[in-house]
Amino acid sequence: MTAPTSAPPAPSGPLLLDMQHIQKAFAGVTALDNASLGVAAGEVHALIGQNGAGKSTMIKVLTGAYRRDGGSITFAGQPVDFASPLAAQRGGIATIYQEVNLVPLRTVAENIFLGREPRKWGLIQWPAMNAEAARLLTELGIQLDVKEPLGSFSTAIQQMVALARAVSINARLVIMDEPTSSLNEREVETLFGVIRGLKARGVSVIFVSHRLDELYAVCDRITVMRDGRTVYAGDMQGISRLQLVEQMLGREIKNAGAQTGFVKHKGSAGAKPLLGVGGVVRGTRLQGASVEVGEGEVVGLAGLLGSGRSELARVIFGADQPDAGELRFGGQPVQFRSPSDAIKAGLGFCSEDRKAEGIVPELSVRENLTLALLPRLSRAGVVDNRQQAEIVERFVASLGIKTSNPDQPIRELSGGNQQKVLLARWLAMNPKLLILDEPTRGIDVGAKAEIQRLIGELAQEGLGVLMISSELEELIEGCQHVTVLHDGKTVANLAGDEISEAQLLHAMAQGLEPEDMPRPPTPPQVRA
Amino acid sequence: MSGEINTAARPARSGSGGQGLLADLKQVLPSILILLALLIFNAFFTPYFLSVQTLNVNLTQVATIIIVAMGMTLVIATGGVDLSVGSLMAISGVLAPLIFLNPAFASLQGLGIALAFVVPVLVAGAFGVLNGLFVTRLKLQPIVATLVLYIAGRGIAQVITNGQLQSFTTPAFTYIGLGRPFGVPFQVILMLIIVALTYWVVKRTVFGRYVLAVGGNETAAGLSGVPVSRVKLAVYAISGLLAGIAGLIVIAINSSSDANQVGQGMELDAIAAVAVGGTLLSGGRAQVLGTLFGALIIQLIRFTLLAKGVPDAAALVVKAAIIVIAVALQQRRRRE
Amino acid sequence: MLSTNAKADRAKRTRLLSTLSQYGVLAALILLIVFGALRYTGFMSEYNFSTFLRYNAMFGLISLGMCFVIMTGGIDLSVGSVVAMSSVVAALLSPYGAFTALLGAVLAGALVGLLNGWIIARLGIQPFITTLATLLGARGLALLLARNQGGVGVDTSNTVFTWFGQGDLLRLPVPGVMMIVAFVLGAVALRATPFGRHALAIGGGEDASKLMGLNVGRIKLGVYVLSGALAGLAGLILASQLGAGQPTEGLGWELSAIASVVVGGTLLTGGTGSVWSTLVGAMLLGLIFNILNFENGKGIISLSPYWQSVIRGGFLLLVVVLQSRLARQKGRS
Amino acid sequence: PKLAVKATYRVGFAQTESNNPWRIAQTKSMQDEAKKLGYQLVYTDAAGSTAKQVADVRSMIAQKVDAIFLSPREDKPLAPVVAEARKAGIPVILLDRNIDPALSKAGTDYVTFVGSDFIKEGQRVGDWLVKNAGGKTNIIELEGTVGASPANDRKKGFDDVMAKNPKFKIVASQSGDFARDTGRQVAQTLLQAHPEANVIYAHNDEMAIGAVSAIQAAGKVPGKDILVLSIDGGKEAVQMVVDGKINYVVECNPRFGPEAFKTLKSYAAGKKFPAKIINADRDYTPQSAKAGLASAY
Ligand SMILES: Nc1ncnc2c1ncn2[C@@H]1O[C@H](COP(=O)(O)OP(=O)(O)OP(=O)(O)O)[C@@H](O)[C@H]1O
Ligand SMILES: Nc1ncnc2c1ncn2[C@@H]1O[C@H](COP(=O)(O)OP(=O)(O)OP(=O)(O)O)[C@@H](O)[C@H]1O
Ligand SMILES: [Mg+2]
Ligand SMILES: [Mg+2]
Repeated sequence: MTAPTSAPPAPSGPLLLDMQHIQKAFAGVTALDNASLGVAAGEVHALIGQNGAGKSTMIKVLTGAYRRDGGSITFAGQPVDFASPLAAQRGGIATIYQEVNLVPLRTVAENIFLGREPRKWGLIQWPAMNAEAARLLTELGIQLDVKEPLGSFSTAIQQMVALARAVSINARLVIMDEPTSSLNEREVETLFGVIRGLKARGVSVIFVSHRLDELYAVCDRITVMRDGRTVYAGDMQGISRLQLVEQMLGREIKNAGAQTGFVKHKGSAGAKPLLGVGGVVRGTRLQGASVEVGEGEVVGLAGLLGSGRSELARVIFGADQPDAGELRFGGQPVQFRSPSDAIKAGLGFCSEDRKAEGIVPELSVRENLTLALLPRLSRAGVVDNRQQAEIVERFVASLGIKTSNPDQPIRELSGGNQQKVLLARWLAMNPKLLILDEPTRGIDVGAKAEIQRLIGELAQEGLGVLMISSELEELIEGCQHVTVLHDGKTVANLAGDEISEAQLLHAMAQGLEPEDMPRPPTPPQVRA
Repeated sequence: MSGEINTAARPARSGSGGQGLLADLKQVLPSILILLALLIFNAFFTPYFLSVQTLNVNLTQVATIIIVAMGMTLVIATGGVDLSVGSLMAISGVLAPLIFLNPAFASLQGLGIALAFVVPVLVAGAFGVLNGLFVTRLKLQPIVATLVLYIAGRGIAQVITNGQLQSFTTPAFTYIGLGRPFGVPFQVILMLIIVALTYWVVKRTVFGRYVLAVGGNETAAGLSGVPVSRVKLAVYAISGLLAGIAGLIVIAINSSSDANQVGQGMELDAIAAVAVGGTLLSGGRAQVLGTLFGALIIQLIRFTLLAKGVPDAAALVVKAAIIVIAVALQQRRRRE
Repeated sequence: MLSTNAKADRAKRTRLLSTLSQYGVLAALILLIVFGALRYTGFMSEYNFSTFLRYNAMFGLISLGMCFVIMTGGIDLSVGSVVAMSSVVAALLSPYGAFTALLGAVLAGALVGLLNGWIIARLGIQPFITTLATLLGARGLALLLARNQGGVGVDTSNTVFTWFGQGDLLRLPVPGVMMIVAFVLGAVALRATPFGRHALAIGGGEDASKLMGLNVGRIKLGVYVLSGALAGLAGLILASQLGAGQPTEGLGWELSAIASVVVGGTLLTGGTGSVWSTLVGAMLLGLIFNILNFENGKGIISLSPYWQSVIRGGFLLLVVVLQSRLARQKGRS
Repeated sequence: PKLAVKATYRVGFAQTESNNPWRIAQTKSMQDEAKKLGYQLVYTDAAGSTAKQVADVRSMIAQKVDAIFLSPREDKPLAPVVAEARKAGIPVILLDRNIDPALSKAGTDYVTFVGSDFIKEGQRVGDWLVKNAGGKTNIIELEGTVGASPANDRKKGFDDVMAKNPKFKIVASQSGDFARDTGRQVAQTLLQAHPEANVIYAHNDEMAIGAVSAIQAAGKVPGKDILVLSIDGGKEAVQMVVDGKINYVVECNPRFGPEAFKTLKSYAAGKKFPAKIINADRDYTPQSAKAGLASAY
């Protein structure tokens, strides 16, 4: 520990929000353990921490989305205990939750004003509402038909709509949980403009982000969380990037690139080609995406949210059918009609959305782990319990899955352990190629490193891995090659030393080829 | 390490084929307790309750509900529901007599009887497949998809006989309704076998696992190579087959087949049994034993109210209350 | 953003399809009417028109309530029994004044709705089971109130009361007028009141709605109360029209109502819903009976009631399949 | 309203429901008679819904049929439409169930009522039992569909007689829904709960037949250990009387065709009618059953 984990120094102004000794546990994991957060009036407060550190939970506890198990919350002088997000909103707290929490089927305008529609004699004033919505969005530099269903717009747009909603509630505190994850740099600038505007009006802002540059750009003070505890709080300028990262990770950074668990091996020069994807087109989401994976290689797939990575993964896995483009696997051209085809051929696919596309919540760890393997685990349609038990035992042991026993319903496990079970589901198949979509999203620090190490080891044993990730460290340290998508199109193929944060960011943002790429405005200091 | 299946690991823990029978019983504890409560109440307050005859009466009456409810449990486990079971019972019920009373088989009775057992059940099963196709191919929501045959199915049965009631006395056939091997009513034995089979399928077979996976998270199941459509098709088919069997039993007990009456309101009884048994209609779980107890509870309530001479109107209200209470208890327990 | 424009286009197509799917049902209805007009004498008579409305107004009303319930992703199986129950209440109250009866019937229905909503929102029991139970319970109450009589006579001297079901207003049958008014109000409520919008929002995403500060429980309560109240109104019409409370009436009406809503293009998964196409759906299904009666009248073929249910089932399938086709294209885009 | 004398008529028949043998027999008899006379029968089925029956009758009025045979599901609800028919100049003849005389008058609103007297039927069963009980006095009553008027009347008629004979005791009375299967199940349960019962009175044949199999299932002898009494007199039931499984059946003949159309014709001829034409219903005792079997419906 370089920086002190002591109590925070007195903030500039009087505290608007003061959360102390917050406790929160979910079925499997303790999400918050004696966490604290203090925000002064009119300041922009950074809240950072690795995935799973407890940031979102802290926020949801504050707004009453979760009941806290212990601790006290003081807001604007009074002790508060918001029973629901509605109460918090009435109390003067506007929130943009991390998973864009809007209703896709309703129009943009409705989503901005849901719950506080302008009315006359109890009737909604549509013209006024639409006009106001349009105005709010124009201020954010967005022109669109606010009468369209929100679901028909990109995630980026959706995030801006959420922002518009938050600022239009004139609150004393605006919370933004990772609002920039899917924004390009221009949109980020707009966002900063908004934040400064709020600050000027004396409104406080809590700003959650994984992009350090952004924090230094707008934040006054910062709180760092790790494993559900508050480990640092102080002035933004009072701490260097390096110290910040060390606080987040809870360990000193000896050499560059020790932030992930990857043990990077120089990709065997002439890796036998395993998967070849060329010019895949599907709807408007994929406009000519290509990627190559060789045996024993870890190939990264980078891009902003909505850039088409998952879409591409689904096409490769046969979950979606492409309109055009060719697919080669193990030399032969192939076209998987369904996931089971792909599975038979030796592919595995860990989807990005663990809840919606990965786990079967009601089923036990055992049943989830062997779901794909089942056909091989059975004679005449009857499950072979002995073999099943052995395999489950082996993977629970080798992946260090923390579960009371294999009969425990998977929904009771922590995110990280759920993810491990899903990995095991595919490893048990002994596949040739594994497609991992955001394999470490929402997983706490320890588990994350383990999984990353695991991926490296598997590759060394000859498994081909196609890894979609939004975390640059992961791509930089884990991959021999990185393919960058932009608006469904492959815009860059980086290898070896080309794989740097700067180049990635730019390829992702503008989709420029590495050659004619200008130096980034703020070169990343993390690895100085 | 990679996941080739070498069985070098430590010896498997004994009987780790999912929870054992006891664990499953614990899962549906509330319904068991309610059942016990009813039994005790009757034992004290209903004269002549404690007798083999009472047992026979109740089991024979509930047998068909349980048989149908087994299929319903599977359908609901996939997140669907089957409103057409009553109508399918009627269809199979009217077909059987048409077959074994058919002069064509006058000479070879045996064949006629045999076909009368097989064909109607298969036809009902085929209609079940039709339901499945509505759901998987036409992408209709289960309630609507099965509503179609709920309406049309009974109509078909009535059209076949033009609504006429068919009476018969064919011991070889009525055996499934009236036979008593070792003094136990045949349909009760059949019912127990079907329950055991369903339980086994859910616990031990790949298909059973697939049913739960599809109901628990269809997308995830599909991405793990589960043949989602075929699984759905299968459960509706099974539901149809079981309804067919139940239909035969009903007409056998009455030695007559009445397209207008066979299976009336069966869908509600079956669904209620499943719900009271602790299976959520949202799918992903299948409390086979719970359904068994659920049906017994509903039957015992009916028996008690009749025996105590409670007017039918009041009986309905009581039944409603108990369903809500039972389900509420089940869910409270589940939340903990 | 290129992709944004493309998505916007898709959104336009979506709206086109949704309007199309509404007009699809309307077209079917119009076709059926034209068919009847050309084929049967007396079909287009004012008398048949009002007959049709008097009977189907009741189905229209419960379908309207069902539409709101289904928008939130729920379902209400109890409406049939509630109609019966409140018809008895209305009959029993008719001696104490027409409006007492009206109030009583609607209130009785609303109370059952309240119970439904409470069990669903507070006890968290699924709508299907909850309303399946109240389907039994309300029927029981209806019979208890009626002391097991098949019909509870109304006070025939109370002419206002009989007017509710049998009278005319501007040459329109009163039940029909009630239905139209209810649907206009329903359309406004859905289009322009927070209640309607929030009901849709909940169906489109319950958790998101919660996080956005909607009081989900209260809104659910609201839709079930609405459904119950409308069923109560239908009960009043029933009692008034038949001059007797009908404890045994309304068997399976809930399924007709659900069918009407689905035929109207509303998905049982919630989040969408159109009041007007629900009305069209209800009228369409009702017209089938009317047409079948006239067809029998032609004396060319005499359809047994058995054939009629086969036909109705097939017809339902047909319409719903067409609807789901359109819906699915909507989903794809 | 007048009815012109014509060679052929287009007459409506508004049936209540078609889900039990009695109704089906009634419908068939009407259709057969119409065919015989060469009339066109416009036949609607209310599927057990009074509201629909009202709409059905109205649609007949809209179609301007010459006359309407109506078997009203209930005694009050149909009164308004009967009045409407009269306004439209269409004579109505009521079959098997009557309309509340307070609401509409025979001879003016409708021509007449042809049918049986449900209360009387119940009484006849009661009277027979009082005479032939042979010491069997503990009665289980299987009621028809809850709320249905035949059920209520047949109960009233029977119970009144029993009330006058204190030595008889109705130990249980529950609905069997006029259906064989339900009747059987209810009988089974009640026999179990009341072993002392030795008489079963069912409101129709279907439930009686169900009761017989229930008695057998309980290991007793129907007709001997337990008397079985019923109403309707369908072939199957009468056969059972012959076989001694059922002891007494009061006929309630669904063959309305001939009588109904005869009434129609003579009405056209200008004949006047009493308010009620009560069918001459027979009854079947162990003695008379064999003789009547052939002519039972
Ligand atoms: N609803 C839930 N049920 C069970 N566990 C949960 C739930 N929500 C969060 N957790 C767990 O609590 C811990 C903290 O989660 P949280 O979302 O607050 O982390 P975070 O800091 O927001 O991560 P990220 O940066 O990915 O948003 C994680 O281990 C997560 O798995
Ligand atoms: N128009 C849209 N409609 C619905 N969802 C959208 C849309 N645009 C983007 N999304 C969401 O963002 C994702 C964009 O596609 P895809 O996931 O393939 O890109 P991605 O780069 O993988 O983004 P992510 O980082 O979310 O995986 C979709 O999975 C979807 O969840
Ligand atoms: Mg978070
Ligand atoms: Mg993705």
